[in-house]
This record gives sequence, C-alpha cells and structure tokens, in this order.
Amino acid sequence: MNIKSILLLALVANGAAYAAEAEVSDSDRIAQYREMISDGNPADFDEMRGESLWKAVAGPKQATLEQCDLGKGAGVVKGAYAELPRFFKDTGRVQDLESRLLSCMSTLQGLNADEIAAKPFATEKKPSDISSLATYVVGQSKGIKMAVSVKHPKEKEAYEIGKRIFSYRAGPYDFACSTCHATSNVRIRMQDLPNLNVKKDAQAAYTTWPAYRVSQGLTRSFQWRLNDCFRQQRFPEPKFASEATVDLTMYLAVSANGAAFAGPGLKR
Amino acid sequence: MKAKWMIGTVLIASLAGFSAQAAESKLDAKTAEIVKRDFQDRGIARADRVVQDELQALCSKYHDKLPAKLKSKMEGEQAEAIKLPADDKYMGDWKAGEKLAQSGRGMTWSDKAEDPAGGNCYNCHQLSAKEIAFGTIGPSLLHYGKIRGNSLEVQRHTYGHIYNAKAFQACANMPRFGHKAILSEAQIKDLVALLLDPESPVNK
Amino acid sequence: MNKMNQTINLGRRTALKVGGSAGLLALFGAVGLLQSGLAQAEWNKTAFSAKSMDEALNAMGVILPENSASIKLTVPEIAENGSVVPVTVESSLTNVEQISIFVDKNPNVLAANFSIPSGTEGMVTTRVKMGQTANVIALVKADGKFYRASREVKVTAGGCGG
Amino acid sequence: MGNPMKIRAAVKDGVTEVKILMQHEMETGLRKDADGTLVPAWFITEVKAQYQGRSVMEAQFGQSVSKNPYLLFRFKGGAAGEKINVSWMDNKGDKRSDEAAITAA
Repeated sequence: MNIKSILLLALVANGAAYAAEAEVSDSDRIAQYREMISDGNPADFDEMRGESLWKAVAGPKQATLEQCDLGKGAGVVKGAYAELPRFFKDTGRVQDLESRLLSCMSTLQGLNADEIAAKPFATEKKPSDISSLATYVVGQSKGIKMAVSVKHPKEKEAYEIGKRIFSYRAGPYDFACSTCHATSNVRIRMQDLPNLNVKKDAQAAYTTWPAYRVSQGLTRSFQWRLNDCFRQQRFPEPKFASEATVDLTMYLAVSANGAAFAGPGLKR
Repeated sequence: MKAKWMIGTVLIASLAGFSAQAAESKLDAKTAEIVKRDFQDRGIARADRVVQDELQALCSKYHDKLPAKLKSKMEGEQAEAIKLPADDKYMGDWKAGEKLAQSGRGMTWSDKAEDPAGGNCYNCHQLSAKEIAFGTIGPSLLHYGKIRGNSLEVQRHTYGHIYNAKAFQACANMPRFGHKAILSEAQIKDLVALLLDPESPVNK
Repeated sequence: MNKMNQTINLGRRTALKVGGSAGLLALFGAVGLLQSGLAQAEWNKTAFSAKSMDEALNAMGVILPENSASIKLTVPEIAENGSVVPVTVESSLTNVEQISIFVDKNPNVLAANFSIPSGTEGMVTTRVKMGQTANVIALVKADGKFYRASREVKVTAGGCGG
Repeated sequence: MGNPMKIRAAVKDGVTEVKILMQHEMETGLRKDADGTLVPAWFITEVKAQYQGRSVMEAQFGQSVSKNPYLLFRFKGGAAGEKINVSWMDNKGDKRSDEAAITAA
C-alpha cells in the first residue's frame, strides 16, 4: 500500500468534511478504488486450478507437465516467468510462457497444439487449461525480479522486432500500441494508460499481468492482454503464441526488467 | 597525420552508419513480414488490415515525427481528399452526436458489419461537463463552440477535422473518421452539432 | 461530493409492521431466546426480493433510522466497474447484532445481511454489484436500535468501451 | 458440491481477522448471456463461520453480492493453530465447507 492510498483511505474514513475540502482528483479516486479491491484476488483460484493441471496426467501420452522445461531446467517453475521470453534450443526459437506451455503440452502430453491454440482463452462458460497453467506458473515468480535476457542474437532480434510492432500503425483507425501507450499521464475514459516506453510505467504494467479482470470475472493471461489490445486497435486477430506476439512480449518484458514480479494482478 | 586519422574516423563512422542502417532496414522488412504472417481474419477484421497505407507506414517509421517537408506534403494530400457534404450543411442533431460520442464500439472483430460504429470521442476527449469518465489522450473539447462560435467557416473546419484529422497533423492519434469510412456523413454532422450547437451540453 | 449527510428521499413509514419471519425473529430476540449466536437467521426471501428500500425495510420490520455518526461506511467515491464495489461497515456502538447493506438503485436493493454474534466485532467488509451510480446504505442494529449511514458511489465507464 | 474457498485467519492482540474468498458465479437472474438467453439466478444465500463450535459470523447474501464473494470480519479470541470452519449454501441447495488454521499475524 503506497502513501497516497493510505492518505486516501484515511480521507474516506474521516468522511464528509475532509473529503470535500481536499483536492482529490478523479484519478486518485480510481487509485483508491483499486487499493480497496486489491485484497482477496480470485486469480488465486485460477492459480490453484493451474497447479492441479500441471500435476495431472493428461493427453495421449498420459503424462503430467512436471518435466516441462520453462528455461531453468526440466520441472523448475520457481522464478521461470521472471526470465521469459527466452530462446529455447530444442525448438530453435524465442518463446513466451504460453508458447512454451503449448510446446510442453504437445511434446510431453501429446496434445494437439493447433487445437489448443485455436481456443486459448477462458470464456464465461469454459475455463482455459493453458491459461490456468500460465496463472500457476507466473504465481511462482511472485516477488522475483524480472531478468529477461537479450544476449542471444535471436532474443535481441525478437526485442527489436517487438519494438517495431509496438509503433506499427495500421487498420481503419490508424492505431498502433504506441497511440495509447507512448505518452505519460494520459487516460482512456477513466483508465490511466501506462507509457510503456518509460521504465517505471512498463514495470508496473508488465508485472501485474496476468490478472483477474473484475469486469469479466475471469483471470486473463498476457497473450489475452495483447489479443484484446489488438482487437480494440481494430487490427485483425494476432495468432495465439505467434512470433509477432512473442516479440512484442519480449519488448515489454525487457522494459520491465529490474522490477519484482507482482502478478497475478487484479484489474478493472 | 591528423588529417589521415580524421579521414579514417569518418570512414569507419560512415561504414558503421551504413551497416547499422542496413541492419535497421533488415529488421523493418522482417517486422513487416512477421506482421503480415501472424495476423488472421476474425469476424469483420480481415487480415489485410495490417497492410499499411503510405501515411501509416511513414508515421510508424518516424515514430509520428515526420520531417517538416514530408509532414506538410502528407497533410496537403490528406486535406485534398476531404469530401465536404454536397449540401454545404454541417449541423446535425447534437443529441444523436452525444450518443455517438459515448459509444466506443465499431470495427473490432467483435462488432458486426451491420452495427453502426460509435464516435469513441469520450475515450480521448472531455466534451460535456456532465460526463466525468473522459479520456485525456486528445485535448479537452469542453466549450468548443462557445469559444469558437459556429460560423459556416468553423462548421466546415470542424467537419473536416473529424473527417480527416491527419490533414491538420499528419501523424495525429485521431482516426480519420470520414476518410476511412468509419462514420457516415450524417454521423459526422451530428458530432459537429455536438461540438457547435449552443444547446449542446458541450457548450453549457 | 460526499453524501454522508445528505438525506435520501426514501419515503417514511409511520408504523412498524411486524410480520413474516423477520417479525418473529424480532420477537424471539426481544425475549432473549436467540442470544447465543446460533440464531437461525432465515434467508428473508421477501427482503432479498424487495425492489425498493421501503419494501426491503418493510420486510425486515424496520423503520429507516436517521444517519448516525457512529456508523462508518467506507466505499469508493468512484468505481471503475460496478461489478465489484468494496463496502466496509464499521460501528463504534457496543452490542452490534446485525449489519445490512443496501444499494438503493439495484433491482434487488438488499445486498447482504450479517448477524453478528457476541464476541464478533461490529464490522464487516464485502463486495457488491452496482448497476449504476447509486447510494450504498448501511443499516446497523445495536442493543435493539437501528442506525444508518449512506454514501454515493459513482459507477463510471472504464477502458475503451469497445 | 461447490469449489473450494480461500480462507485466511490471523490472530493479533487477541483478535482474529478472517478473510474469506468464495468461488461462486453469483448470477442475478437478470443477466443475459451472449446468445441473449436469460441466465437463471444462482447465488450463495447463506454463509456461516464457526470457531470451536461457536458461530462467529452468519451472513445472508442476495443477488447483489459480487461474483466470487469476499468477506472480512474480526472476532475476539483465537490462537495460532486453531481451526476456523466456513460453510456456504446457495439457492440451488449446493453446499461447500472448508477449514483453515489460524496463523499469528
């Protein structure tokens, strides 16, 4: 809880007179609202679901995911997310968490990756296994500092391409990610927009995804976050776990380096 | 000796510059290739939406800061393409305009082709004093008409700005609502009325 | 901005109607039969189905009391999303027996009712849904008397709205 | 049977603070799904919390409580290692009961 929020809560607690006199902006009031809902995150349930899926035998090969290598060795989950995306030798490409989970589900369990990628997100009626698995994995990096590498030439390239995708304007509205996320202290409707070219903002944004969205009543993964940004950008749909999404994730993850991972988050 | 050293430095620098430039354009080309490959049709949002027109490509390349000459050239081109209403009438219904301004819908893959697009105005602008949920990406338009009046000239300018904001600022964030056929002529007139009608909440 | 002291026009009833299970409970309570905290607080269907504050209070056998400084109601002034609005009700009164939370413009105005056994503090935090900007009203019963606090929460549109 | 709850209980200065997060859709019965069909009402109606066989909280919920209900309250007493039991029932008669140990705050 930051000082501002404490002050705000105190303001609310003291009631009428003080709140009326103080110059509290609407953005501060929104911050106060967020603080009030920050405890008791239903994403915990998705984490629990993901953990049991991780340990459950599944697929034609009747295997669990416990031998999945997320970059820190087979079966190491703790801290893995703080170093993703990264280059994987076995697949020969840079992968983010969801792309890597897809590889593991396909190679270890024999599941059909295309089928999973065709419906990768939870809906009101049906939870998503890959999404819950992602929630579980990220939860195991809570408090660990983001340390995503660009040492490998492919990692460096992914970062550079991601940066370009970030300012790629197209579609009927001429929007790019940068249209909304390259200016400080602006908001869309009541929603403060992080300037993702600024370290502090990029860190705060990246380390709080995946997140439980109260407006949807669902825990949403990072791939979903990008997917829905592109939807509102009036773009066509990015293919799940595609190179374009992984590269963009790489750009954003590297921008968040140095900050302790704080997800899964809780958002509007 | 000194001159030689200097020439050497310049040579190395320009070589480095050249190879850096080559690497840059290689990455640009690869980005375009990846984007083209990794986006797919969904609903009304067809894959070819990622194909950039000239202005989009230039604004992406220059991070929205076009060199002065290029900027005025592009703005001129965009301005020329503005189609003003044949009847030279611009003031629609401000009430319909307010509804449009409130709506953030339109042209996403979850919208249907037959659903009319919203204006998305409040997403980025303050308009009516009554609506507190307004964005700040664009300037406040509160009292827009009160400040400017609503002469025919102002009406034309306002219509043109909504029709194609890029005619005034080549790499503006604002969509080209008329140019890209997002809004109809009648819808743009309703928005003009929202901004200019003395009875509109924008001017109260 | 703050509506703490603003009187809400809810309409007043002049007589306390005792009826239904709530009335019976009140009766038992009065003779001390249900003091143990094992009180079978039945789910009051009439109250939870009530479409207005009057109807809900009627079903609970309560006359809307005046605002009281001894009730602290904490709600956000603005909620970015009406589906989760945090509400905390705290009271400095002793022997708090019951806390109820209402949203005056919801289709079902009574959101939750808490029976507080002795030994449990007179406070509770929960989260409610709000269909639109409305007043959140807290009703507290302590030592057999009712007290109230109310505050407005503005429900706004967040995000891109697409 | 419902899905598990998340219960946290911490004792400090002789007062135990209990935080409960329940997994439940809390359908109002007024909402339409994507196909336009009305989703029937389905919500928790009663929550009970017990400590050493005595009730420490009894709540009745209506349709206006948020999805995945959250509840926080405090009671006098409690010691680290002792158990808190929480159970709920919904309008369809579904039930769930979970237990958690009190920790020292």
